[in-house]
Amino acid sequence: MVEYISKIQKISKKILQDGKVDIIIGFSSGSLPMASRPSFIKSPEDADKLIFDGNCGINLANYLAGRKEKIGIIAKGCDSRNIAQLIVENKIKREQLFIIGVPCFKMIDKRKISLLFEDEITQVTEVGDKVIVKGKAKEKTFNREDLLQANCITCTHHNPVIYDELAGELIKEPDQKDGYEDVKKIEAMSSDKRWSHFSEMLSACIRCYACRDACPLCYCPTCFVDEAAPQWVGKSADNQIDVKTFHILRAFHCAGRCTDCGACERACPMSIKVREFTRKLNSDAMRHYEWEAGLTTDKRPLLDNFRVNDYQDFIK
Amino acid sequence: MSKDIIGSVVVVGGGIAGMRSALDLANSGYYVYLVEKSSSIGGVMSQLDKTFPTNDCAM
Amino acid sequence: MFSYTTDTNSEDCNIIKPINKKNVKQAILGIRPCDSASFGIVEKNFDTEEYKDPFWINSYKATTFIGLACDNPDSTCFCTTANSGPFDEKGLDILLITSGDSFIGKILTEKGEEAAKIAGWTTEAPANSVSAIEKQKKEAESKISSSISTDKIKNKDTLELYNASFWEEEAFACINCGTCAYVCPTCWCFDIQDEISDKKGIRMRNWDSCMFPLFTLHGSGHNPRDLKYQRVRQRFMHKLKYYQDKYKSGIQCVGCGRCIRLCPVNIDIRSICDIMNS
Amino acid sequence: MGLQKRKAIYVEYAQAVPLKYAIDADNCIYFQKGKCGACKKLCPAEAIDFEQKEETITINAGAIIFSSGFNPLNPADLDLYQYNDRPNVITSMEMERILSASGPTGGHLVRLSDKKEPKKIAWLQCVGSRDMNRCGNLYCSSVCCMYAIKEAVIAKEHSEEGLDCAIFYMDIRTPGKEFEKFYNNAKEKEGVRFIKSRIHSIEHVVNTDDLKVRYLDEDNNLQGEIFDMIVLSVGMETPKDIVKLSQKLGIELSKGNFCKTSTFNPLETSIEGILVSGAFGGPKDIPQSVVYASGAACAAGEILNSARNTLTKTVEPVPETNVIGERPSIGVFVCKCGSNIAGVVDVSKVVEYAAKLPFVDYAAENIYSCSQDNQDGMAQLIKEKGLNRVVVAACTPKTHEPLFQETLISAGLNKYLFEMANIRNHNSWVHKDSPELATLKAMDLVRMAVEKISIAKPLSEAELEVNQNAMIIGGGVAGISAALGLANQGYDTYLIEKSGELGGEAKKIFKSANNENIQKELLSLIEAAQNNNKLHIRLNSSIVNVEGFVGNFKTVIASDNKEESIEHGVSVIATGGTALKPTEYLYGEDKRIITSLDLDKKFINNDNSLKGLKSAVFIQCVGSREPNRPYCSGVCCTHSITNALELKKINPDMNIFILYRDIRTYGEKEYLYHQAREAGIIFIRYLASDKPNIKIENGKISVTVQDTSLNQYLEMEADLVTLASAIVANKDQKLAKFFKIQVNEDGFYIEKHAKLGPCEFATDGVFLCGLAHYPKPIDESIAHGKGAAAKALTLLAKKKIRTSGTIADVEPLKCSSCGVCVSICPYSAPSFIPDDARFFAGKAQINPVLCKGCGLCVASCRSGALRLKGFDNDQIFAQINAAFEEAA
Repeated sequence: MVEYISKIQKISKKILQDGKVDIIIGFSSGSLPMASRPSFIKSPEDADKLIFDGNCGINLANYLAGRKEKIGIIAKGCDSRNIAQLIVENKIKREQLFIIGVPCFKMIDKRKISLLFEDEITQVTEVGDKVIVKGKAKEKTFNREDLLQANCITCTHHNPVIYDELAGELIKEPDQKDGYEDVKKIEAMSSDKRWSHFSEMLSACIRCYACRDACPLCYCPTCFVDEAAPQWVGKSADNQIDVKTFHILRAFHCAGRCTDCGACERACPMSIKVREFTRKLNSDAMRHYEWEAGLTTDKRPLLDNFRVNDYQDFIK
Repeated sequence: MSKDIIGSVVVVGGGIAGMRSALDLANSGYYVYLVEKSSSIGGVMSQLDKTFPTNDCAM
Repeated sequence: MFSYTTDTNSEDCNIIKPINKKNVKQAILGIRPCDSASFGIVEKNFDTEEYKDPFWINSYKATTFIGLACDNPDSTCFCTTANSGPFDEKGLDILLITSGDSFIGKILTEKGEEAAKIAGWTTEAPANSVSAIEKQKKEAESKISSSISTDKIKNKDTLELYNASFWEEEAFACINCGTCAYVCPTCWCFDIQDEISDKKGIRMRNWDSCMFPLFTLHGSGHNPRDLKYQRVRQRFMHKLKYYQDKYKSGIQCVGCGRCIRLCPVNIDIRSICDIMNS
Repeated sequence: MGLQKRKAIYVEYAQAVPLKYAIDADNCIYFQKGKCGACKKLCPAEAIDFEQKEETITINAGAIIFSSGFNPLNPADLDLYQYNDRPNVITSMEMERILSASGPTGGHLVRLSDKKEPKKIAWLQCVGSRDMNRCGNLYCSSVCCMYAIKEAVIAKEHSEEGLDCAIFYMDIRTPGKEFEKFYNNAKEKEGVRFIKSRIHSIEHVVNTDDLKVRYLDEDNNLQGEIFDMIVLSVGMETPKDIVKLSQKLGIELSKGNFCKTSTFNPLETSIEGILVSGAFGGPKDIPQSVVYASGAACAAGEILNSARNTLTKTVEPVPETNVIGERPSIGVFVCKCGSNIAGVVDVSKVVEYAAKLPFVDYAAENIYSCSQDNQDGMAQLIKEKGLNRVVVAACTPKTHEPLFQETLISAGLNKYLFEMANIRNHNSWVHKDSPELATLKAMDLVRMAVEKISIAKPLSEAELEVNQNAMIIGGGVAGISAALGLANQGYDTYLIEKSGELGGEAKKIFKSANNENIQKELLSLIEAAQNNNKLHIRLNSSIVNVEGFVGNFKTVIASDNKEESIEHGVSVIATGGTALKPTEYLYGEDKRIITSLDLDKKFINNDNSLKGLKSAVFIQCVGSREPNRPYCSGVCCTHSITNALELKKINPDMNIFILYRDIRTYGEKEYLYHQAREAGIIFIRYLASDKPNIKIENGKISVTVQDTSLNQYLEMEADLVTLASAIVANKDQKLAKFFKIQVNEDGFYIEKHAKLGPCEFATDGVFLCGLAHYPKPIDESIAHGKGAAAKALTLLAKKKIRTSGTIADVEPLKCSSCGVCVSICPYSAPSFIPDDARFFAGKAQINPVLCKGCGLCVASCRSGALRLKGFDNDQIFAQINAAFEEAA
């Protein structure tokens, strides 16, 4: 990790100095423990502010859409996939980017730590596969493995898929296995059961749209929920039908594009597992069309093109 | 071609073929006389029920 | 707030009528002093000389606030430099203070007295309570490790602050999720929305936030705060500058620190305040 | 027609154009006895004029097209069928009327004797066709097999409890496009029974109205089966008066009394300037009639080109009223469609209801809204009442919307201020058993249409110039004919041929069914093409790229490593087909086993080896009517018989066997079949399940086949085996993509409409002819080429065309520039606004000319930035909301 940081700083400094990029988008230390902050660096001197640790789960691709300058960007596996997706979707040009690839060693879910540590956390240090958490009154050491973000556990693309330079050695990806056990569990429910499961899950939603705002795919100038004519959905959180409409429709808009970066769940102040929807669509994309989003910039997204032999049994 | 060519055509019969010829000619710049012995055009096709394979009403 | 029907067979078709809300007496138990302190701020928007919001006022009046003093403030709490403190009594009817296995209640208003009577809280506090509480309060206040200073902001030129160059950089990480406004006890902005289901319509008040692009969107399609940094700037300028200028009673913040803890991208009001104040 | 009595004052048929009454003088009391005249007294419009006399008008015209049609044969004289004596023996035309919703039974399938629903119906084929003995019509009427199958399938649909349909036939002749599929479907899926037989007699079953068909089955055993009803599949005949007229004019007729034409001039009569189309030129079905009709129009145009546009007038367009800002004022017209709608829906109730809907200022009912009278009336009403939007509740907009839109235009209204409610196909047809609910549904549909149209805005159409050049792709007979058709009418025409010479497949054929020398005729056709200075031939050329759209194509062709870019307004696809190279019957293993075209080559080269032949076997359906190539190649039966007769000419003693499944010498080609049998050629029918077997032993070829009529295997020795191999399309997916046209399962291009649009594609400005459409003989290919030229010409003649107003539109403020629309559009209509544009750079824009209004981009736009004009969200929502309101 430390090696990453010095390498990131070195590369960043150089490309800023060489004028290859105007800004670097990366992380700097936050004001709280486990709160690495997305930042941009404009001058080579400030490159030393860049850090990288297990709290850099935020998807930096989210900050790219529509930018005009030349950008250096730190990219984990999922970030890079979303960058590829944005290139395909015309939101940024490949020529604009210098991608500093970071093979990802999986990100920490700070909520998990908070649940396991009663005291207010004042310091968190990662040492190898251990995480040392300090509070005002006590200290505890956890296995890193137990604190991971849910999407990182099932991730099969830790290495960046596109990059210009790497900040570390590529790591061995886990064997491709059908990792959609969670989806299968929900699929196995009866439709009534499934409906009540989702209803319960979404009843906590306060309609803040943080999931949407954190998502690098959600770049529409006007989101359908904000549309006034026609007003597709009501605005209050009281109407559960509208709440469901928002979540399900948003998931559909992400079909064939979602990289399961986990930004949505990470941003949700109510800890709603919104990935349950996108994961289902990802698993369908995989199962029926052998498609994973953001692996290439050469192909149009899944739902943009039609092949005669495409799976279409759902058309009744 | 000689100058006394007349730019009009008589179409004998107002069935599907006659109507089609008449329309194509009229649309390409000829004056057409469509002559039909009965009191309306349409011919046999208008008496049919549906046509294969679209099941469109023949009328 | 209001309801109506679109049923053309009804005599009241399309006539908007206020919803008769019975404001049943209620109590909020365990509210933190910083939160209750915020009512004094929010009141400035809903209960003024020129305008009185009956919905807010009626609901507020029907509620008794029984607060719980803070003995263990978080490291992100900065209430003592922001209109409040861990034992602050503003806006409360009763303040409860932990004392071993029980609470000592300090009755602050008539409403509080009535509530205590209904609750059957009649046991007298031990004689030395006053000094003990004072000691406990000092102790709690000394645990507050964060602070902000806003003194210079007051006298700064509004336009200068508005046009300052730091906004874009500070706002960069923001994803406009609005979590800060949703958890803020002093954010009072709302939106009014009609919702119709079948033929029954209601006109209601929703939460809204200056973080959302829709907040200032004009009917014409023009948006004066179209860019992210403009919206972030609005939030902090409103809390720390415009409010001070308009009401001359400090900042629109009670130092609860929630926005700091819950912001997904670590935008920290304390550091923004520092920059603005410097 | 004999199903019902017609009054002395009548309308020809329910939707007649013009919808005017006529007096039948033969049945009118006044005309017959000089008394009565009641009608004259009663008519308020004083329209009755007994003094009207036949007038003779002399017309001077440059050309005449004879499309006098046919009469269905009257079976009254054919005693065998008992048509006169038994009410339940009817003709196929009468069956059409019984099945028709506007027919005398209102579409209910009943038999005439007792109005009961039949359980068993028999169709007897070849009544008055292929019958020298009884009526003298030896020819095949071509259409009867197909219509009988269609009637049987539809009758089954009409019947509530299962209906048994049996078709008694000699050969099933379904050589048209998609026909074989329909036949197989009727047989295998619909359960229509097909009985190969010869009819012996029809007997009345005593004490019932039923009838017994007695017939000889394939094994020549006499069988009998009882039916409730018998339909006689009557053939076509040229009307007697037309025969007389032709003789008077000197138009030469064929053996079957049809107009005589030749293979290379299929549209010309024996008199110069008189052309022929439709069934007068030989029995034809609808698409063939349409092809020949357009072809004849082209041929007439070629004669009269120098006088084009000398007698025509241009209609002055009615200025459009500006309705923007006006309060909606809607007129609702509810159509009875005869009894089609009114038989189920209470139309007057719907009108009464419609009149009360918001913004509806006028509501009325029509018997047939689409009749000319009602159209005129509607235009009048729009003007009088100041209506600015119109709803017609009638049939389907698919067929009738353009008609009503024309009416709006003639009344000065924007044609997009029109909406149709389909209360027939979507309502009265499907809910005929619950009329009350159907009436409510009609009200719902009308209310929805009213809500939708009340917020509709007028839409504008883009106008664009039509480039006056034409491009024909494919230099076979169809392509050359199309090219000449256009070049002869003064248009610069580019003929693109991939090989080194013109002529295509016809180069390989020896003789036509009429015994004409193909090569001689073909040569003069090619010479005519080469000598035409408007016709620009490009040989050895292929299409590299096509850009543009109707009226403005830009095609890059490569010839001899040289690229050339040609701009043209219309394109004709005449890419043809080729003969299948057989993979069975030991083809390629012995030079005595050849294809039909190989044999033609021997004839053309006057090959000596043919002289020594003692026996020849022809095997039909090689590669056609097979599971993987289910269509009939149409020409092979005739081709083999022609060649067999040629062999007989060389050696009359030669043993010739033709092994077939059904002989399909349709039309007057039947004479050839007859001639072949008289010449001693032996026809043996085999089944697809038991195909002939070929062996070569000791240098001798022997063919074994099971003869279905003898029910035993025959073995014959053959000095020559000719395989009638299938015609396969020159499937070209690249070309299909270039011109946005579709190919069907069999590899043939899909025309615009199977019946009415055989020369056009659904893509505007692209036309179709020849084998690329479907297998057909040379005369039909030439007519098709001319037909395509005529259709292309109507477009070129317009000089300017208008595009549709219902197209996609971008709201740039909402567009997120993701490019889904750009990549998804099959017509390349969306593109990005260039980066250097002043406004909305990078956002999507729609080219209104290319947009077909299909809505793909609208549906796929996540950002909701695209809308379909005329189908706006608010309009759709208004319709949906209206759907959930209840009719009061």
